[in-house]
Formats: sequence, structure tokens, C-alpha cells
Amino acid sequence: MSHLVHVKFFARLREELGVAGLEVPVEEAPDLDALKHWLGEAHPHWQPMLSGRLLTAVNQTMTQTNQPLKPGDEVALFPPVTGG
Amino acid sequence: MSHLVHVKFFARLREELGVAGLEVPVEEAPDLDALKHWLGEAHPHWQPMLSGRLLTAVNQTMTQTNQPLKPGDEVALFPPVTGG
Amino acid sequence: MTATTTERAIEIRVGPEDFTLQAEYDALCASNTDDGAVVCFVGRVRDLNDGDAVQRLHLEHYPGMTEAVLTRLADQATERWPLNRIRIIHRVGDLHPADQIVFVGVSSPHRQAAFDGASFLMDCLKTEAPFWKKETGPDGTSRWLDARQSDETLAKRWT
Amino acid sequence: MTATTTERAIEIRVGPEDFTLQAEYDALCASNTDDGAVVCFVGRVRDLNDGDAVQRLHLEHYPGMTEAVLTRLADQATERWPLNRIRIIHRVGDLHPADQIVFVGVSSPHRQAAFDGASFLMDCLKTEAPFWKKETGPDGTSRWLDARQSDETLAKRWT
Repeated sequence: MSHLVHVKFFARLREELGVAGLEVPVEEAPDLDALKHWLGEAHPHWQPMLSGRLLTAVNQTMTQTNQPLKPGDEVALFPPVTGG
Repeated sequence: MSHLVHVKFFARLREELGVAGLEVPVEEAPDLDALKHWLGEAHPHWQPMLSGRLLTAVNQTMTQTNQPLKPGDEVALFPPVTGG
Repeated sequence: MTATTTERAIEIRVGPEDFTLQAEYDALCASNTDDGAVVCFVGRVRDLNDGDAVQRLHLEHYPGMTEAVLTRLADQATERWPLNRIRIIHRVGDLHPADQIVFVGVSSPHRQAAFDGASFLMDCLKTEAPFWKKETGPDGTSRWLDARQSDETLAKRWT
Repeated sequence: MTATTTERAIEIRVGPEDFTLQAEYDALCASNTDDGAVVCFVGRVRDLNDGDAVQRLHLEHYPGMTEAVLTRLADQATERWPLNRIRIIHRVGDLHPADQIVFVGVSSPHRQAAFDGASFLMDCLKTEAPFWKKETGPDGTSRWLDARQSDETLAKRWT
């Protein structure tokens, strides 16, 4: 199994960051909060975009609290949804 | 203009009375209450059917109160509706 | 660019003829780019009602008054909600299980208005429009259906 | 005579393909004499949104998660209401005014359950399913739509 966490961005956030996703070693991101912190540290110019109102899904399930991450997890960050 | 009030019956009531309607001289039925009284007097065997829960419409508008009748008025008596 | 204005329209039909959902929906949508929300309700004959098997359903109505009541209800709905188009169809005569009985379709710029308008129309149709159902079972016996208290309760929500 | 049992079914589709209301309705009704009530919702592209003219609407989604969320919502709906069949379709990609975006159709023995189930599905889809809309105006400028507080409020009714 990979030791990476797979991070995906969608919609306005994807456009603003200029990237659809990236891989983060799970050692750098043992949980969601650590992952978000790491993203801002590694890419300081992302800070403003990452500090807006974003939703978070882990393995395609929305979550509102911090939770531990394990290798192979898929974490998605995206703006509030506007379908329908 | 006719001096008659046109009375109509529908559904179960029509079947129970065995008649779809009749004409009543407005002199006998100056208002709704008088009309219903007259129907029971003229046809004593209708009394049980007329004393059940019935809705009343005058000129195709439902009414829950007594109201005066005039020649040519159309009065309908029928059971609670069950369409849809 | 000027905003287009969708022609508002109310259509009421009462008769023995069946209807086609797609044709009614197309009529709600034709030349209509204002309304992002369309809600359609179709009522159908069930083969089991209150535990009784149903073989045939006869719909009686009060010609003239039915159309008048449905038109009034549609007018009331357009006063309460932004509904650009309303179509109501109610069949009469002999029907059988799975047959279509009633159609209510509305279009609106707003989703909740469309749901509320369609619910309102069905609830009030059920308690105010002069239709009566008579069921015939597989043994040939018939019975007029009784009005339901639950329908009265649903209709009272809107008063 | 034994009562027939209608096969319960949930169908979820997400993709660029358009849909036909009649075909979805027919699928809700096929071999189904239990359900007297069918409610269908269709969401369409408007040519004016919040006062802005719309020439094109792009729908982005999160493949996999959208289907998972819609399936979970359909399961929740069948737990709360007696809905024998549920069909949900959501399109993605480039759409234009009057195009169909979303379909929610449910069938039930009971009218109110059908209305509530369809409303619930639309309200929760709007706030939980990962779709995002980007509008392009007649001058070619694009903007991502913001989520609406009113949609949050409608969805909270069901919690």
C-alpha cells in the first residue's frame, strides 16, 4: 500500500490553486488538521484560498471534524456545493 | 326566467335516492334550509339519506351556511368528495 | 440583452381521455427559460385500497363545477407562489389498476414554490373538487369510497 | 387473489447524457400497481440567475462521491417514507438555458410520502452532493456560483 494521502481539489478552489490534486506523505499529515496545515506551509500562496469556507471529504464522505489519516486515504477539499 | 330551483344529486346520494335531480318551485324553497326541509317532507323515505354528512353547492360554489335562493339557481347535494 | 418573459398559462382538463406526462411537461417548458423548477404529480389506480382488491374504479364528477373549482385553485396557487404555468388534468369514467387518474404540473423559478404549489393543488383538489370514486372488486361488488380524515388534515395546512 | 409486490428499486445516474421524463416515469410505474402516487422534479437551466444573464452553465462534479452521496440519500429516503422506487439523474458538463440539469422521481402508495420524499432528496442533493456550477454570461465572463443560505435552510428542515 502506498504511504501517500491523495488530496483532491474541486471547482473554484481547484482553479485558484491551479492544481487538481497532489500526494502528501502520511508522515506529514497524520490527520486532517495536520494535512491542511502542511498544505499552507508547503504552498504559502495557497493560504488565502485555504482559509475560506471549504468542505472536506475523506474517502468520499463529508466530515466536519478532525480525523486521523492513513496511507491511501483520499481527502477532498472543495467549496460549498451548488448542484441541483 | 324559470321560477324553479334546479336540484342535483351526485354519487352515493344519487344512487340512494334513485334520482339525479329534480326541480323545486322557489316559493317552496326560499333558502337552502327550506329546500332541504322541503325535500325531506316531500320524500319522507329520503330523510335518512339527507341527514348524513353532505356537502352543498349553490351555482357550483360550495357553501357551508344557509343562503337565500332565487329562480334558476342550481343547488347540488353530494357526499364528501373522493377524487384525485 | 433584455430578459425574456415567459407567458403565464393555466390549463385545466376534465374528461375520460388519458394523458401523456411528456406532452404535459413539454407544455410547461415550451418557450420557458424563466422557470428552473418543474414539479409533476401523477395519481394512479392502485390494485389494493384499504386492503380491498380493486378491479375497476369508476370516477363520477359534477360537470362544470369541477372545472370551476380547479381553475379557482390554480388561480389561488398563482397568488400564493410564483408559478408561471399550471396544468391540471382529472379523468372521469371507468379506470383500471395502473391507469392514470390525475395530473398536476407546475413550473416556477423556485424549487420550493414548485413543490408547495403542486402539493397545495393536490391537497385542495382532494377535498374541494367534486369527484367521487366507486370501486369494484374482483367479485363484482361495488362500493363508494369514503372521504379520508387524513386528506382533510393535509388540506387544512394551507388555510 | 394475492396481493402483488412491487419490486423496490433505486436508480442513480450521473453523467453528461440528457434524460427523458417519460422514460423515467415509465420506469417508476412499470409492473407497479402498489404506488398510487408519483412525484417528479426536473431542474432546468434558467437564462437569468440572480439578475445575471446566463449563456452557458458548466457543471463540475466529484466522480464517485456524487453517486455515493445520492445513493445514501435515496436509502435514507426509503427509511423515512414508504417509497418503492426512486430515480435520481444529475447531468455534468456544459449546459445551456432550458437544458435539463437534474431529475428526481419517486413512487409511493401515499401522496404525501411521495411529495416529502422528492422534496427531501432535492433539498439534500443541493447541500450534500458534490456538484458545482459555473456560469458564463453573454460577454464571455465566467463565475462560480455561491451556495445559497436558503438552500441550507431548506435542507435543515429534514434534520
